[in-house]
Amino acid sequence: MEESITFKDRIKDSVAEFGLPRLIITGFLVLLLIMAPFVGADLPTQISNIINRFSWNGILVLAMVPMVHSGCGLNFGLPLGIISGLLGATMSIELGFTGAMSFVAAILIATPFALVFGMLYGWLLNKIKGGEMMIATYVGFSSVSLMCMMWLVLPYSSPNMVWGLAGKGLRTTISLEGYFDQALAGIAQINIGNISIPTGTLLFFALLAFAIWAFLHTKTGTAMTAVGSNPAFAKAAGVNVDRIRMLSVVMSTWLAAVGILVYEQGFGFIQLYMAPFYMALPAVSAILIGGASVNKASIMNVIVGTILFQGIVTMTPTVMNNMIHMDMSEVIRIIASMGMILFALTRKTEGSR
Amino acid sequence: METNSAPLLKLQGIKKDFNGNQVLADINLELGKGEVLGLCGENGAGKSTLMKILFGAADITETGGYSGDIYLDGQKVSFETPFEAIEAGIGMVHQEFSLIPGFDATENILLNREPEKYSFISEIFGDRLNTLDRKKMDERSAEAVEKMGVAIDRHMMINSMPVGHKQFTEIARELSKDQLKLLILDEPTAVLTEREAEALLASIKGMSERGISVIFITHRLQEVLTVCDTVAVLRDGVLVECTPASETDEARITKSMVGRSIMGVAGSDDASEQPDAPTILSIEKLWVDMPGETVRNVSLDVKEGEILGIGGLAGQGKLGIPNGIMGLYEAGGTVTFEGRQIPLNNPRICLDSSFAFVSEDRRRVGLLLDESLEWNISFPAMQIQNKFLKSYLGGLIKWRDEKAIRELTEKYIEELQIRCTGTKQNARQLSGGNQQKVCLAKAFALQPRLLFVSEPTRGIDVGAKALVLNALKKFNKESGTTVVMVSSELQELRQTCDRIAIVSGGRISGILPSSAPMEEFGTLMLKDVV
Amino acid sequence: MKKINLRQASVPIMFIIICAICIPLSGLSPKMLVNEIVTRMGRNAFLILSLLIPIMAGMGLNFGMTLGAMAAEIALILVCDWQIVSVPGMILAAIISVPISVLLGIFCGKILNRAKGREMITSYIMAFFVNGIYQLIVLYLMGSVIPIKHSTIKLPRGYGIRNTVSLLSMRQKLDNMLAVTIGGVKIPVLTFIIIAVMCLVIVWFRRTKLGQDMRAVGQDMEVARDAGINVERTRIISIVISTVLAGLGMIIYLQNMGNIATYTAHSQIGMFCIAALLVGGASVDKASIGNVFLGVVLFHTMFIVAPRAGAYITGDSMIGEYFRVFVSYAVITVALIMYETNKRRAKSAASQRLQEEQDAESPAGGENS
Amino acid sequence: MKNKRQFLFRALAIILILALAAVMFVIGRGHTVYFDNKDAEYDGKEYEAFYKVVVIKDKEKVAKLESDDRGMTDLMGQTLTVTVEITDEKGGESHAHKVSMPVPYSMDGIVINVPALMAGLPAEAYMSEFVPIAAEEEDEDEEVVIDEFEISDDV
Repeated sequence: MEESITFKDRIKDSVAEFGLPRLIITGFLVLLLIMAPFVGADLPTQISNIINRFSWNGILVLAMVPMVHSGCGLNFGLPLGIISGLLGATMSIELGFTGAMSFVAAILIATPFALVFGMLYGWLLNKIKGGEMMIATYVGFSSVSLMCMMWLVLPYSSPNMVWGLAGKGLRTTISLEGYFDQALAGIAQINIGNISIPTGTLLFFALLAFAIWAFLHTKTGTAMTAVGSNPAFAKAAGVNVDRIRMLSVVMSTWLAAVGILVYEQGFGFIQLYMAPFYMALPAVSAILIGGASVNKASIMNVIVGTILFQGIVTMTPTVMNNMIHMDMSEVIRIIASMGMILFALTRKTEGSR
Repeated sequence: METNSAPLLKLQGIKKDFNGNQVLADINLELGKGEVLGLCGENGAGKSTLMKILFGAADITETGGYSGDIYLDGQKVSFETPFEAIEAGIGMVHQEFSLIPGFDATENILLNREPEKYSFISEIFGDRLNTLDRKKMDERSAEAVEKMGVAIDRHMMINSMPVGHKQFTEIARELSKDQLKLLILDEPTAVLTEREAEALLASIKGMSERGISVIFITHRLQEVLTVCDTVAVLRDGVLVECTPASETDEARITKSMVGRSIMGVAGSDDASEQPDAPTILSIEKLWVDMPGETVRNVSLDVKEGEILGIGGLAGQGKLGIPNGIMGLYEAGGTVTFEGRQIPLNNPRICLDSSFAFVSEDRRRVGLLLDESLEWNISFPAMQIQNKFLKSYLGGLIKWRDEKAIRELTEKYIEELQIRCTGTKQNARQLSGGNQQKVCLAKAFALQPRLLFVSEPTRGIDVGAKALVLNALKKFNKESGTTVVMVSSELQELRQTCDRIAIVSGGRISGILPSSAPMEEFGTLMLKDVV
Repeated sequence: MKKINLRQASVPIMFIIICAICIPLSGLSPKMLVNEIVTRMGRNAFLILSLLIPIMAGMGLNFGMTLGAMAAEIALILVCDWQIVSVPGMILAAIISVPISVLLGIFCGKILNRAKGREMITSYIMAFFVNGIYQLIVLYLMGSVIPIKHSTIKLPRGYGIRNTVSLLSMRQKLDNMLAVTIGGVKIPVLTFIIIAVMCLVIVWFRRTKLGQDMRAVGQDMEVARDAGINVERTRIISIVISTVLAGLGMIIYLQNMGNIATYTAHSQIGMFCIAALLVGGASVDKASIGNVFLGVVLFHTMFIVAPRAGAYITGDSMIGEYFRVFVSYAVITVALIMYETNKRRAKSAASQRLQEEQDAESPAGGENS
Repeated sequence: MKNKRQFLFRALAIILILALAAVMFVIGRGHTVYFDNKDAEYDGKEYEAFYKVVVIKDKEKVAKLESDDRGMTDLMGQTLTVTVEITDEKGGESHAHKVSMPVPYSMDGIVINVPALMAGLPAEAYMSEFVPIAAEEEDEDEEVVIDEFEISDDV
């Protein structure tokens, strides 16, 4: 969609390829941007917001890519990776790390969890090829609710995290102040007027995105795409399909773990218990809005999708509120994102399901 | 057998082509009431197409219909859908079962034609809320089974039935239709035991006595001679013979089935048996569990540098041989390549031993339909032989070498005359013939020592056919690669191969030089037919 | 034919064990426990029955039953505003909910027909999507476009419905009719009669032509299509029936609860009903009325005793709360995994049989198989 | 023919259901009825409150009113039938009156003045609409929770 041949053809092609829902969503965002100044919303603040939220969420959306590539479908089991990240974050604090060091420690601690969970999860998904998405959803749910008990039971003792009265059991929300709050965003932050750009976070995202992009160009990465595109072909070409799928699941899980840590450093809080429950859905719809399908996704889809999705999330409340004095943003977000996922699921896709 | 003045079925000048490919040319046929017609012919001779036309199958109407006239009971008919054909009294038993696994025989026999009991609710919600009349269903199915004359358990679930009984359930279903005048049986005995087959033949005779005409398609000639009044033989879309069964015999039918009067080509001009060449691949006691293409106890030696053809009728197991050796289907036995034994059921080891395989299932196994030609052609070579990769960090990272891949793809596009818009075009957008060329290119890029090619010309047009076959021959000559080519088209095998092994009933029924007369091939093909 | 499949029975057995451990720990008197179970049976059984028909039609667990629940809530909110009370109010709500359910069901069915092979995840997302539309209607259109008179249910800002709508005027009106108390246990006879009638209807439905068609479509769509059954339409009908029944079930459920949690009541309903059905020994492709009742008893026993037992063991009541949520999800997860692996197992078993046959026959040769 | 018949039956079924709905509207309409034992004035005449009034509905005592008291009950349907037991003075005999009256459909809350009712005055004299007065004061905006995460604790 980058090259311009004839404008009309391009539009026709992109409409067909893009799909109506995606077009509506994009159009809606453009409309919001145009409307914003007229209804008195401050455009620079808005844009700054979008960039910030993009930097928080980008990696979570990126976590979709490996599994989509290997044909495991949309990773509705994202919460599993998020839990690894949460374990990393809480243990890093528990072990007494502070400041930026606690972020590094969190990633290091989260990694083995993500690898183990990812392998178990990948092993399971290899047993149930064809039914991945539904089972992924429920694996995510089960693990979140299991962890709800664990947060209460595990022997955490840092006074900053446990309930003050009982002296045990983690709080639902833990402030990261003094720990890795803004650990990345603070690096080389640029502030111009109302706009503040979290350079560090963006660079970190760019680094991971580049790593994934590069990986997809390697021999193994090529095999991963082929497995997703046609497992029978890959098998006939001597690729170990199960191993590649497993690898993709582990990658997705690890990215989700890192993704939630990056989200938390921007947001400033760790949210536990039921918070990771529905975190997969925004990420799934973001990548779909960006142009991915159930078995095709690129880094470009991630970037475009996250910007569009977060754009709608941040713009609608202000613009709508100023326009019709009804804050319908939540409802619009739900309808738009779920509509997008529905659309993707009902499209005929070859190969993987 | 009485010959009425107005035959039940009359086909007049039936012609059909698929995208310019003539598959039926001017078929004229008559069938009287209660007559049994045996229809013989090789695979691809046009039998199925003719029956599909008669039955109003969707793939006929979708590909532009047919020309010529069909008369049923003196009335001109033309069916758009199978339902119209059924309505008019034609029943067909397909090779694949069309049965609901969790229903019993009775429920299947009367599927969607169940007798109903009136219920008041249906006045509001429509007839589908009438309850089923189980008693009447039982009676009707009993009637149909009785008509068939073969006893089956009407209350047995389909999924616990032996395969023969499933077949009989299907036949009973057709017989339960009151309007049935003509029954088409497509290789019904293939799945039956000998005793069941006998019962079926008796049942066909019974139907004929009741005035139901039967078209009986089979490869088992003795069955045809036992039960049929007339034998019709199709070859290359032409009705070459239509004689009373009493005036013909197996040898004559075989000859009509395979004999090529038009081209009369002998073997390929440069075919040469190389008896002295060393054996490169030796297959012993191979069995392969490939659904519909089961291989039993096959032993075969392939000589270095030759092109070995494997022929035979569809479903006899010829496709199972390469698929089994390459590890795509469960297999057993021993395979020795250049003196080393190759473990089965592991595609990777086969590929590492420099085998290559062009699958008959282009779209499912052969291609990455949604990826570019570059990917399709370079992928196996990249994965197996680490070709087209650039190493960084001392081999830690292996990146795709896009330039090398493009050059390779361009080379094969030119060499095999693949018609495409460029190396980045998706394989899905190519025509069948060009897709097949991509599959070949993919195998050639591996530079294999041994190449299996399965049905290389299936579903592609004449021009592409010649190109593909020539490319194979050329590749064999120039790089000395041994080629094992599996094809249903005997003619094509004879043009290309040095020797031809014929598979029948999952076993090798014989190996002949490609110059051997057609009749010999025909006899071998039908030898152990299942 | 009726062999008890151990795999199939494993989930109920596991639950019996969980319940057996938790009941004594919970310290609930048997009378209280029975009372609770009977109440919940009346409350939930109808809702769960609505899941049976899509399973019969091979469409798996209908996570879209939430759609019917939403239709019922809209109907009840309206009826509440019109001040139609007690049983007549419920009947009116039922009448209003049916056309909404039918429309939603057709919509859902059509979408599912386009997503064959992944009906469950699609119906699951569908529930979220329609939830968005439901919120649009209830939170923004009610009071502004759809007239709502009473300030008791309207948000003070003038449009939208409050978080909770009281159904005091209907509370247990159905349950109390003909209610009998035996040994301190209140039995809502009329509700049970309605549930029994529904069971009979389902049994009858299985014997109708439509029921037969649905079973055929559920087992093999292609064969059914070849036999002239309108596969798409049959599938849509099964979803419509399920949605309508879920709507009616939701009315029974809410009259028992006595209030509507406007924005949350429906969201968990699907999950809990499905979990209960699976606990009763159903699977994704096979479920009976027996599974429904066994499921309600086992699942809700666990639900009642788990928090108390958890509190007793750990001294923290939240553990038990989370435990039962975890178990609900885990049950669904396990059932889904079992379904998928069984599908695979059936396939490999078939090819194994072929092999053995062939091996046995291989040396003999010559024989046709 | 068949279609016509089916159409007829369907139309009939729909009409039946609509009729049922209409009936529900009438018999299911809920009202809150308030009984006032207060002095009333009509046409310039004064009617004094009784010493004690007991209102019995469906054999259930719903209100026991001294002078100047107000009692209430729920009513379903369009006819109010109650038995009113009136005691005129302390220690005096009570006498029961069975009264039955139609209530206006549109009123949610209905106030009935018992002295006026007992005096046999026309409906507009004893019946008036109950208007909730200070109900609007709780104007703190209610936060709507469309919380997807919440697990309801009771099903």
